[in-house]
Amino acid sequence: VAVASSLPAGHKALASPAVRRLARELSVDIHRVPGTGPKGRVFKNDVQAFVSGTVSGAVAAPVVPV
Amino acid sequence: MAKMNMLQAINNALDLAMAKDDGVVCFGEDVGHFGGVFRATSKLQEKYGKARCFNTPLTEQGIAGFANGMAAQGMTPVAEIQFADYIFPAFDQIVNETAKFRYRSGNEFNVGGLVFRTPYGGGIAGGHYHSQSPEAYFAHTPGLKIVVPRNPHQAKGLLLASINCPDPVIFFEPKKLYRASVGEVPEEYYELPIGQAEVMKTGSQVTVLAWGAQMEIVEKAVEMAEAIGISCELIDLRSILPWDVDTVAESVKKTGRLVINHEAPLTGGFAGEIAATIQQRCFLHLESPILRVCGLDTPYPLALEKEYVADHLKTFEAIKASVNF
Amino acid sequence: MAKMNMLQAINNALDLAMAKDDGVVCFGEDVGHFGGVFRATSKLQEKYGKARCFNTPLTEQGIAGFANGMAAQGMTPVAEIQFADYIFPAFDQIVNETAKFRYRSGNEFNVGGLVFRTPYGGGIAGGHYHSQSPEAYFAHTPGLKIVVPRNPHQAKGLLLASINCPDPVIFFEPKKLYRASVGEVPEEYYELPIGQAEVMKTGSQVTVLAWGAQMEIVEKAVEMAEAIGISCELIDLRSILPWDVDTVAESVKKTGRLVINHEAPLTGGFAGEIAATIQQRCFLHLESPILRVCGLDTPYPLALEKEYVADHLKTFEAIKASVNF
Amino acid sequence: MTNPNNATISTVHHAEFTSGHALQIPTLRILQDDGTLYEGATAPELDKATALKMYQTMTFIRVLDERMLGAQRQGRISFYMQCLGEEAATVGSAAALDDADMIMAQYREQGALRYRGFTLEQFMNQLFSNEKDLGKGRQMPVHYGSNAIHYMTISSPLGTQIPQAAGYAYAQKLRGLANVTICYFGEGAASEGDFHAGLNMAAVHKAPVLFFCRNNGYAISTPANEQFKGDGIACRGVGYGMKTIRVDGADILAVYQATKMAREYALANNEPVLLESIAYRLGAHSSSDDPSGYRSKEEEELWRKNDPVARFRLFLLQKGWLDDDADKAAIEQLRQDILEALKVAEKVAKPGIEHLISDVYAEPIPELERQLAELKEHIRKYPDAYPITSGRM
Amino acid sequence: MTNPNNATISTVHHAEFTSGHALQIPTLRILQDDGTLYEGATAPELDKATALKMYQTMTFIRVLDERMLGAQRQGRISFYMQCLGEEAATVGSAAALDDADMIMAQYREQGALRYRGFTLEQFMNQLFSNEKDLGKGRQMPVHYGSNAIHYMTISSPLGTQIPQAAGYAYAQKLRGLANVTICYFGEGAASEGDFHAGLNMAAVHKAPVLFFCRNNGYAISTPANEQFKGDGIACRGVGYGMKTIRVDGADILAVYQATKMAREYALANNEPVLLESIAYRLGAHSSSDDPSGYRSKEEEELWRKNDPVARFRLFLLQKGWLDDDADKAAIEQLRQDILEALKVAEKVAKPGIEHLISDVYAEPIPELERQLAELKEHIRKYPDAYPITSGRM
Ligand SMILES: Cc1ncc(C[n+]2csc(CCOP(=O)(O)OP(=O)(O)O)c2C)c(N)n1
Ligand SMILES: Cc1ncc(C[n+]2csc(CCOP(=O)(O)OP(=O)(O)O)c2C)c(N)n1
Ligand SMILES: [Mg+2]
Ligand SMILES: [Mg+2]
Ligand SMILES: [Mg+2]
Repeated sequence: VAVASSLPAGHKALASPAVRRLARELSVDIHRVPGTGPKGRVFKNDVQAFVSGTVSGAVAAPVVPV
Repeated sequence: MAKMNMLQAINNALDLAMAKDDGVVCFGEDVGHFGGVFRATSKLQEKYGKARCFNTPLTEQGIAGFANGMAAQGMTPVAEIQFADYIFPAFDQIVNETAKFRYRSGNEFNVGGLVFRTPYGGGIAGGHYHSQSPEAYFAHTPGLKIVVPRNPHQAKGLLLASINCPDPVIFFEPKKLYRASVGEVPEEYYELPIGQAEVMKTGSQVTVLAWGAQMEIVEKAVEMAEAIGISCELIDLRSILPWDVDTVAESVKKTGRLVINHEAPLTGGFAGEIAATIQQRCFLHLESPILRVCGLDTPYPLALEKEYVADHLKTFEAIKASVNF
Repeated sequence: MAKMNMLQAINNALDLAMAKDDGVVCFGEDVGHFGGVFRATSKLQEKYGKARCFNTPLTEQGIAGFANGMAAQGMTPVAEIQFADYIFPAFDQIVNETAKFRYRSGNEFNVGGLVFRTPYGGGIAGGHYHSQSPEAYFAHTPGLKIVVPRNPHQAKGLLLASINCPDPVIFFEPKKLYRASVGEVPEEYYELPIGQAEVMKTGSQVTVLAWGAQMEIVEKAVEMAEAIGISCELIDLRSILPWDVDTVAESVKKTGRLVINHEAPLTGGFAGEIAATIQQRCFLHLESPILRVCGLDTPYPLALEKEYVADHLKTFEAIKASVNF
Repeated sequence: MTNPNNATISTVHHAEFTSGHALQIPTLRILQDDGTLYEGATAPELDKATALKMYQTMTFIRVLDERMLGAQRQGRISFYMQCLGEEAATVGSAAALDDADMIMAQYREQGALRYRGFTLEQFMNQLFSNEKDLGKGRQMPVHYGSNAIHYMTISSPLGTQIPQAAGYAYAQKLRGLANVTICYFGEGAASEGDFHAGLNMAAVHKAPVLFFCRNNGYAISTPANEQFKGDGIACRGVGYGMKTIRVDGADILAVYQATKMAREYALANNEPVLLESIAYRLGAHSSSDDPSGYRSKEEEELWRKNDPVARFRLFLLQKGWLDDDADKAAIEQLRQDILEALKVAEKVAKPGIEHLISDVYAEPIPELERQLAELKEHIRKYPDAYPITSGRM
Repeated sequence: MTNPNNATISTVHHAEFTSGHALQIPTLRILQDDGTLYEGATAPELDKATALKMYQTMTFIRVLDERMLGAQRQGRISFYMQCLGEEAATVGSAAALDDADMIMAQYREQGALRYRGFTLEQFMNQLFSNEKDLGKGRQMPVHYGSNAIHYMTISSPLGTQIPQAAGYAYAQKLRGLANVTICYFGEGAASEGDFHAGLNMAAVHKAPVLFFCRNNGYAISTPANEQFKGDGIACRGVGYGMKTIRVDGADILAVYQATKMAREYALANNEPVLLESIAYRLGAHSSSDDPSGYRSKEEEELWRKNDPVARFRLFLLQKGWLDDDADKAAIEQLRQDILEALKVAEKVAKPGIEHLISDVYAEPIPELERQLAELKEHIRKYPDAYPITSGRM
């Protein structure tokens, strides 16, 4: 499995609100998650993959609570 | 219990209400001796006299104004507008007067007893002047309550609750179902709650919401969806104003998806209000966009009714699209 | 260019339209010699004669019916309804007749030339019978066009376009701005497009959408937001029907957020339609729920107007909530 | 009337009501049941050709009504409305007009429509809402209309055409046309607020309209005495300062005469005139109605004798303008023609799917284009469910 | 009227119009400008106490109007409407009623309201829309109402109370009450469709309503002769089969007499009666209006002489029921009282924030509770921006 790298800051994710919620719950910045769907849409799997470290740099970006 | 069609259930409700309370008076065009063009007030004049069940002159604004006056005096007028398509001449009396009566007077006066009954909706080859579903025109009006029953049992219980309600109610009757919908109806007096939706079937993947005559149609669509393995939660909204945000929101929080169906044209229809509220209330739960399956943005057609309407197939497609988004 | 307030701009537009085309006729309650209670038709009777600018009897349904008839004959009636609060007696003539005239006749007849001008909205201590914003009541009606200008320049260009439009138009004039809004207005004839929103300011974080008199208010809120570092895109919808979905959707795809403001009560207001459409069109782009800042679900109050209205502070809070969601 | 109140200034010092029936308006009658004139009555000037056209229009409508009600009973059309008993009212009035006068009707005025030249095919196409219908199949049967012959398309909401007629006629006046507008409505529709608005505005703005009220005794089941308490509708004319005349609506000569006089007056003075036709709705309200629920067979029988067609027929026969046998043959032929036309029209295709969204606006708005495209895609998925359109896309 | 058409059955054979002014209704006048009666006139029975109450009500309103228009000019209230010139019409009619008869007014009937006993404080609280206002400060000034004294809260949309009055009176009849409803409206409002609906329904359903039209020559700027072409409003009564009477609205004796007679008739027969008061709106339409844009000072001056209060005053003086000096002193006192009451009322707090959502429904619906909670939270964030409510939450 090829490991994608996390996306640069400033990129905007395409994701359903429910996926955004999962990202929030996992303290992931959804905009950094590479999406595997059409036009780069981020699915729940993508977020989970991102968290489980299959994506390089994933853990580097913990979301600071505001 | 007795088998009744929707007209019989409505007639029975009116009969019980008139028997129970002298203040209940039924009137409208052809409502008297003839019992209304659909016969919803059949035999009521015979039973309760001409003073309490009568024909009016042909003036919807007059009917509504007269009803406002009677209700202000403390009586309980149940006024019929022959077709919902003809409620618009009464629009000022309803929207500017009925709805604001209590508020504007600081509760010195009110028209709480008032009910407007009116047959609405299509499917009867009636074209755009005998098919409209104007609930959304009224739903923008604080002070009104709006109720739409889906079958005889609901019709009786909701109509009795409307008559007994301390606020004015517009009661839209799906005329397509007047004779077509038959079911068991308790013979005694009972009320069903205004402002509460009913979850008719639980499910996990998508919430499907409608009201009135469309319930039959969405039920069919839900059956089709279940047959291909989509688990649907089916809700009958029953009251348009106030509408039961909590029940719908709870369902959508669970399913993450919502398909709304109504007969009226899409733009400005009440599905818009529901979608707007639910996307806010359930935002982070939404797995797919809220979809609306509605009439086209045209007057209700005559020749191509089948194509125009928000039918079970369009709803089925929307359910699939929602789940497969 | 000349400095004009909104009334002058409207008067100027009517003057140009009447000069250009004999078929343009202005009428309504007190519209003739007196020039209307707000003086929008000032001097037109003097200039074009009593036959083309006149008082009508006090009957909005009559005014609308008369206008329908004139327009069906091919003329271009510009009928004034003295206050939008009093448009409801004309509801049937507008919603059942004006809107369906062309469709129902298969284009044998039409009332395309017709314009209803009417002052709407609050902020003038008018209470619930001199403050309503009834655009949503009409927006559910295929066949109508609905336009709301935000300032004198817009008012003139949009009114001339409405008069020249082959479809009937309801032109809502923000009466609060009649004299308060002053600006440079070209003296010559010009039109602004119906059905096109205007992006008044670009921004990246949140789209803020309103129309008519609320534009001033949301501009203020946007200024406050920008001052704390929130980049806002500001859109004036200008036409409610048809509304410019593409411009709004494009903006929201960029910003990911939308705040809609209108004067009318929340439930059933036109913001619902916009939110419903945009959540569908821009679903995967939405960073936060679409928020609506609207009037409360009550008749427009007199005593506590400040508290009731969708003001800049409520809008500012919504912008923050949208961005910080 | 020179005071600002625009009212009479004569004075009394003793309080007394003006009675609610202070004004009683007589009915103009010229032609008797037996086809002869009333004593003292004179027939209006009427050449043979016009008289025959009037008669033939009445018989056309009589036969059409009979046939199409039958077609409705057979389930071939969804709905129908007869004008049985009121043929003279609508034909006699239409005959008194100029062909370019605008007709704004309620729905029971097929007599006027036919007089103007609406063809049998046009009737049929409307009744079958097929693609040849001028109205593009959009309205229920009997909602006719034709721009070419100045017959405004019918709108079901009652009374709405009344203020519209005032506006239309006002526009005719402004345009300098030598034409009036005639506006038909029932005594039931005359209860609508639009009636009040329309008559008052026409009077105030001096619009040449003929307000033609067909008082036929019933509004669906509601008898006229539960509709109003005044003396018919005519007595309202004085409330609008409007010249008024009441006619026997089963007497085509009286109707013709009164309408002709009203038209001349309206045009010469730019003023509306109120006409009330007194007749009886002999048939049911519509094919959906059964009058036995609200009126007696006896009453109907009584009025059936008052047949406007038979009366005029006798007149023409006595005048020697009509041949009995030829007339009977013509009516038989008409029956055939109608049957033929019906068979043709019911086979004509329904309007194409593009007409679901056309004419909502002068040009479809983008949202409608989007909806149509979506619909077509959907139909392609389920062609069997939409047989009328799926084959033709 | 025994035919199904519910119309006169007399016959003519020669076509002739009934004139639009076939019916001319005279005006009842009893009291002359100089306080004496017209020759041949008799004053209605009126005891001294009642007569003085009527007079004092008129002067109260006269002074209140003058003061409150002044207060509006000073910016202390936002809006005002006088009834200058029509005091006799509203007071004289109210005096002829039973205290439990329902009054449904347009907005210029403060005379009737005061006659019923609306207190100075109640007037002031409404005008200042403070928390003591019976209407909870929800409507513009002059939109009075009180359940206790049977005065329906005013609604700005014109004409709406007319069919409501029919319904209200019908309910009174059904309840077996010995009361009528009086419904006031202007000659302008009488153009609304609701007028037609209301009068017709009252006639058909036999509701004991007194339809009291205040024909005062103007609807804002629109003169009566651009409002209708008939003979005032009274001539419409015959259109509804309704007893009708026209009175000099500046003559309180005539108004009293006619209303008393109408009330008796209405109650005894369960029938509506139409009354038309002929007077002149001496003041501007409202504080927002300036009549110099549409009528001449000369016309106004002419009518100013026709002062209903002065006329009745002379009558009372001549009768010896009124003392000139005492009256002048009382009026001076009234001025003081009004000023005092005004000062008190303007300091009374505005209604509490909970009244933003109360009375929309009998009980607030959940969405309203939610909106109020949200609003309160918002106000707590910005207390300075909402000074009226933030301090009291
Ligand atoms: C505004 C409106 N209300 C109600 C109806 C339903 N309706 C259709 S015809 C009719 C009776 C009309 O009676 P009338 O005007 O006397 O005409 P007639 O049928 O006798 O020719 C009614 C109530 C309607 N079409 N429009
Ligand atoms: C339905 C409606 N249309 C318009 C108005 C605005 N308006 C308020 S008062 C008025 C004139 C009323 O004239 P009239 O009925 O003669 O009463 P008057 O003021 O002379 O007492 C108008 C047009 C309104 N309040 N309601
Ligand atoms: Mg009839
Ligand atoms: Mg009112
Ligand atoms: Mg007036």
